[in-house]
Amino acid sequence: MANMAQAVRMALHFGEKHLGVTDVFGEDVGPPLGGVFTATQGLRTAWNTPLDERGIIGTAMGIAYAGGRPVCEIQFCDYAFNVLDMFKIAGNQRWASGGGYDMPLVVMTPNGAGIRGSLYHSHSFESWASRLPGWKVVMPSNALDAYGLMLAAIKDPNPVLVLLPKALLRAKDTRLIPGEPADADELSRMIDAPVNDRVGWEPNWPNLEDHTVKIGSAELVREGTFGTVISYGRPLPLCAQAADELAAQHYRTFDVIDLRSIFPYDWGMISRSVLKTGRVLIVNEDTEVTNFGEHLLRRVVDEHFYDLSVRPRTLMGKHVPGIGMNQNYEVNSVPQLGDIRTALWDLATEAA
Amino acid sequence: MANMAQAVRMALHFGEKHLGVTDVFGEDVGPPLGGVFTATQGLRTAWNTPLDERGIIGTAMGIAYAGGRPVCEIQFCDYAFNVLDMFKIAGNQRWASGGGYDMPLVVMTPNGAGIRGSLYHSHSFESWASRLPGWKVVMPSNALDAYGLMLAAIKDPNPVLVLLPKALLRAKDTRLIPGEPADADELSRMIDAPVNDRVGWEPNWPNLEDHTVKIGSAELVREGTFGTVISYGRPLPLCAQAADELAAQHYRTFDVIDLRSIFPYDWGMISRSVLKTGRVLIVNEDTEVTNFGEHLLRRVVDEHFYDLSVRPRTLMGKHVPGIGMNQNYEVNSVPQLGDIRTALWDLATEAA
Amino acid sequence: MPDANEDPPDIEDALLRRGARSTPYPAAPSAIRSGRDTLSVEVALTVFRQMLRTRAIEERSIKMSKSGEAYFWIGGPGEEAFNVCLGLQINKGHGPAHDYLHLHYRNAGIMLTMGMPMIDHTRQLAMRWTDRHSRGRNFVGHYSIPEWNVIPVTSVIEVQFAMAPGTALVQKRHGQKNPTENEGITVVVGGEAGTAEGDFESCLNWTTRPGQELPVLMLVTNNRYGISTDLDTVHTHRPIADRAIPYGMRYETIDGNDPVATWHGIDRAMRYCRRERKPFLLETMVSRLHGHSSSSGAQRNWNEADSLAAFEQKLIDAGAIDTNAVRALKDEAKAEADRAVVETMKEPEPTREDVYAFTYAESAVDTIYPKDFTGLPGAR
Amino acid sequence: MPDANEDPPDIEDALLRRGARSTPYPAAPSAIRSGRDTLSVEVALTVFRQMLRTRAIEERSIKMSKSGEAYFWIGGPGEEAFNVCLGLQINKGHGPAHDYLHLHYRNAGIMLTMGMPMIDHTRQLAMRWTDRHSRGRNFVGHYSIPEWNVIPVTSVIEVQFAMAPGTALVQKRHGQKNPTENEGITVVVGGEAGTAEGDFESCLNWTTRPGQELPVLMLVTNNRYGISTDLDTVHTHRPIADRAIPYGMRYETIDGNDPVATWHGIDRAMRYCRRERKPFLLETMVSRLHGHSSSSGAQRNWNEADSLAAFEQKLIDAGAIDTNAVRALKDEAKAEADRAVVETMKEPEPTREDVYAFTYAESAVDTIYPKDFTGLPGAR
Ligand SMILES: Cc1ncc(C[n+]2csc(CCOP(=O)(O)OP(=O)(O)O)c2C)c(N)n1
Ligand SMILES: Cc1ncc(C[n+]2csc(CCOP(=O)(O)OP(=O)(O)O)c2C)c(N)n1
Ligand SMILES: [Mg+2]
Ligand SMILES: [Mg+2]
Repeated sequence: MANMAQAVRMALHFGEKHLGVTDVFGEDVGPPLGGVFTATQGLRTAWNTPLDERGIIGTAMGIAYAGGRPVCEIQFCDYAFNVLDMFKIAGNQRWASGGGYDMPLVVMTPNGAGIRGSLYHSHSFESWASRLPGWKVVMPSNALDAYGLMLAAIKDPNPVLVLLPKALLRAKDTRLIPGEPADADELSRMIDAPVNDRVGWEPNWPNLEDHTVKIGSAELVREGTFGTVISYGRPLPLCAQAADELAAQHYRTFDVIDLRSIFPYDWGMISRSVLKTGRVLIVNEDTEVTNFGEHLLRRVVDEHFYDLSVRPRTLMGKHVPGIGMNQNYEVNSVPQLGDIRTALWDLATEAA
Repeated sequence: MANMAQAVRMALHFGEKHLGVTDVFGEDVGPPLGGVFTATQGLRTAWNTPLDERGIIGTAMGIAYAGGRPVCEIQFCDYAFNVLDMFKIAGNQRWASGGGYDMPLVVMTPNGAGIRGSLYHSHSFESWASRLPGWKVVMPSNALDAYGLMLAAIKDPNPVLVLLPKALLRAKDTRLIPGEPADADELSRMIDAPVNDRVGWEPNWPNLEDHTVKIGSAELVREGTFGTVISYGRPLPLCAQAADELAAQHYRTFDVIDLRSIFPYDWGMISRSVLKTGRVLIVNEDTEVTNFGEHLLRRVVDEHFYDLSVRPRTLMGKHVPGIGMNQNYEVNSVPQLGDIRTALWDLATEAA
Repeated sequence: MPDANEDPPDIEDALLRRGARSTPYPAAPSAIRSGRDTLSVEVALTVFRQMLRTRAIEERSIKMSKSGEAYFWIGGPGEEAFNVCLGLQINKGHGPAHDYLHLHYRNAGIMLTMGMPMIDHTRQLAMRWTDRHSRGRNFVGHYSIPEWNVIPVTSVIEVQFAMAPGTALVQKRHGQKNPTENEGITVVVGGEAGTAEGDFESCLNWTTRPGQELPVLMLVTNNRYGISTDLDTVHTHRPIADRAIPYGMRYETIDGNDPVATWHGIDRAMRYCRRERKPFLLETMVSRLHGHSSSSGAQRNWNEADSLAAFEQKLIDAGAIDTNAVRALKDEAKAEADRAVVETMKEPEPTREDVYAFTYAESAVDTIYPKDFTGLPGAR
Repeated sequence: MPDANEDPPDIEDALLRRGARSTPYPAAPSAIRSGRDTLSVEVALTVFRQMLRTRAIEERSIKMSKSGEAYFWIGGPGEEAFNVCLGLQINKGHGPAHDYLHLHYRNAGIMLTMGMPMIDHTRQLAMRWTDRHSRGRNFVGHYSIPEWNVIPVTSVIEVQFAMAPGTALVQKRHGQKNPTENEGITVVVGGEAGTAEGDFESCLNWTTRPGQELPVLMLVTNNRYGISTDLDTVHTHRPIADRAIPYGMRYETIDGNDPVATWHGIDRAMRYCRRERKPFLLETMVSRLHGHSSSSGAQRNWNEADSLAAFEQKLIDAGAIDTNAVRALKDEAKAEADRAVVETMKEPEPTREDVYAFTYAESAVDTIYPKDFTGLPGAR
């Protein structure tokens, strides 16, 4: 019943307690705030940094070099663009040094639109991130996966970027994280910092257990025969909903794949589903020119061109300079439920 | 007969003289060196900056805001990654300000592998650049186009990125730039700075004429019927050569399209050719995950899926953390002539 | 009420470039004093009135963000003295003969004081198509006014400091070629936390190249916080202004809650930039009366010093104004803000068709986008 | 010749941590002097011999880049005094109890002096698979030696300054928990032009957070050029070391062409970092004897002061060594370099199969790449 922000927080606590996490840091990550989305409240090793993304990634790399286990945050992925060079280096140093050093680094950052964030709190980062060889990149679409992917990210000795869909950070899961109290209010009393006076506040952590979602393993969240939908992050629940609606109303069922891992991705699951359905739709909210979804489409075309019954499709964000603040911009820039439903319908009903 | 570096230099001179260019600047761009590839030698408005890419792009934006006409250089595109945020802003400010300000900015930067540059003088930038809405991005494959695209970049009131294939900067064109003396040695005596003592040296510019290659216009450099090859920059001459070889040896001819403009691209020419041949190969040297070539493939699939006779293909650089210094790394990381020839052959001979 | 929005009254010689108009308040004492600095009552009352207007629009803005008329609020309650004193001393106009402004997101007071009508603030806050700064695209306070050299504000912290040398370079050259137009400077504003970004250093460095010094007034509004982070925990306890030292740049730290000190601090720094054509780093200590933004609740923080309340008391104590006049001014300012909001809410919002508009300027050398962006190349 | 490569002799107390061995040269005077600083003859001769070895490998490297044995050369001729004096004072070893080195691309002398065999330099230059730093992937001088805490050098200017606080943070904590292992510091080196990048400032800022100061020795080798760009044209004429002032950081500028001054400058700065667990900014003025790199020809520039020739003269003048002994040392160093090259050229190059190797560390939580990168996910 935790929301995604609480799930991340619990994963980081688990990481501090059991997996050797030494530092959780970034802008406003430490007390008193504990993160602009509360994802780092109450953590023992959380601290605040100067307003300097280059210093954050650089310091994280240094900590990792010296044997620490850093988890750092870029406050919004929109602010990662002045430090892409250091992302690149974190990704290439192992290769460049012939395996001399590992780089056990986790960077987490809120991703995508949906919080009326205007230009600079709406960027999607996965397409950029997928261009960083040496990194692993994951993006949960629910709280339980956020917990499980964060634990995998911490355990993996390579740099892992955890993209958190901004719009889902407050979305509660229907499932429980192992060790989480069943009552959401109880959980909140235990681990949410009070809104006002926090002096002396200490979290009361539940006795959490391991739950690791392996990197590279997608999840089949709906099963069907009329097409394959590949998505992740914010649009994933919309894809599932659209599939449910079409199933209920029109008896058209779909495989809906929650990719969870952007890189490496679960090619096996994609491939099996495409072989079964012969129809593919890839959905994400990133801008559509040189989009990671186009890479997936290329893989599908490379390996399954002759298995396809109809044209494979993508549904992605528009190639716009930004997501405008007024909602009329946003709803016409990034895929909405209706767009997904229409795309699914077209996919399922096109004559082969 | 000019090489590409000379062509760029002449274009910038033309820009200073006729198009209002006020500043040509960057690291080592001014005297005494005139650019690490000599592309800015002898220019009246060239000056050296501090070693600070953020200052370069920021200052260029400021100059443009205040009515100047800046052309700035990032010494190698490999060093543009700490300033991607400002690239983004240069691209989005017009949209963000509701058309309040134009941003007549030209950034030029050497791109790609092929000079044994190891990890940090071998990056390709076009896939990154294509993700910058608001920008136009061009990449010549020969000196004449370099001249013509640079003039277009200067004339365009929007931010334009001119990617110069590092490996082709010293390649001479067989054609003359309008106004260029026919004798290459004479040109060199006129506009190449002496290698040693440059004190008091002044270029003697030929009387150059306008020659503009419009943004968004590709060139069909070979015509044929067995397939369509879409490329640009460094691999383009290799594609043409491979096509020539297959035509001469096996009577298989190809449309070879030099895209020249990465964004916007000449969809009309691509579309017509694909309709004609039904077979497509897209070639570039950038890394293959979330590569601009995958976007082109997606467009082809979107609009011509049912016009294709065989699986459309891409030939791109490997998803590696870097291009290694030893040539055994490079030749096995980025497409070589032999790879292109094989891919063309397969494309042409696959049974429909 | 006089239409002071469009054209604020003239004050002393710094303002001579604007048309003259006399102040409506009779001045009992001849000057308002703070330490060794004084301000004529005329100027002091103008500053006060503009501070009141600024506070009024900010408070109304916060209300909008809570009422649902708007969504996100960020702004400058607590920085009124700084904003107003700066706005009154700007050399306003278009092109390099005038000042360029690269602003932070807490500078409504500068704009109002320069003459921007309140409705140009609320239109952005309410995300209307009539929003002249961004067509409903950007957060409030992200102004863009080409006619006044106001460069589009972007949310990305500190990048304005990397751009400032560019406008100043054009200004310096312009003045060298046109000696009668040699007064324009570049004004760049940012918070203290943002100085940790490299761009702040870029500005220090690029404006002090030997023989190429640039007329940039670097302003740091130090409210001692970046969102929740106390400056003292992430930065050595020295003044931010010390950052000028390694570059031999002039610098000063002033009390931005004292309008008299602020007026003169800005005046000294500006005068230096204008005349010497060199940079100056001015740090102003300011308050943050409503927290960082609506995201942190925007509740009034009563622990912070309020420059406006203090100045009101000072003016009353000095006999420069009485409480009735103050009340009238406040009511006027609030009414002005209310009118702006009412008007704003009637105005149209952007539509689906507007998504791509203004991406590209017209180009004679682009075959695909000769006018503006129209979707993917060749898209139907 | 003693196998000084692997284990240089001990010098004074700064070196006590290494095993003792006596110097082979009889010392006529008792000390070599420069201003108020002195160096024992024993140390001076060790410095001299390591400088000779460094010069020998650099000159041989340039030759390789011209002969076709290698391709690109970049290095540190002219910085020998700095490199050697630093290398001799490093607390060498693995983990936070020892020094971390974040180096520039001109630091062969540090590595040789610390005991790296010459062949580990030439293997990288000749792009061999045996290159322990990068498997023939990176430019020469881009060292990486985990056993000695040598962080992989990257060509991207100044990023090492953003990483340095991270290693120092771990060191500081380690020392607090293990008081007997409280001497490790982080040493970070870069050129003067690179200080224009924001990362230099990040290091100043992140190492001086109040109560969280970090033991980082920030070293700037000021050769007055960035490629072709004269520092005086792009930077105010103040010492780079002044950049420490706004942070209250200790700083000094020393003559890096004077080994005696350099030794003590480094000693003072290091001692401070080690004991106070705080940062120090040390600027050393050095020469660039062969231009920027092979791209600019790598010709000897005879206008630049040569610390090695000057030190040779000084030692001879002081009677610490004679010309025959100097010649013998030079021959030895050259022979050592030649042997390294001959050996290197016999060694294998990387192959097609090696392209992806070492991209990823083994992971128990990755279903696609449990061992290493193997091409696109699921690729056949
Ligand atoms: C590059 C970047 N990083 C992070 C943020 C998120 N952010 C917005 S405001 C802010 C704090 C700014 O503090 P300061 O510079 O002191 O300005 P103030 O808000 O106090 O006026 C942060 C971290 C951002 N907008 N840009
Ligand atoms: C970020 C970045 N920008 C540009 C370059 C290209 N470049 C390589 S060396 C160099 C000059 C460095 O000068 P300095 O820092 O003084 O070091 P030096 O070479 O003089 O030792 C430049 C501009 C680079 N490597 N990295
Ligand atoms: Mg602040
Ligand atoms: Mg230098």
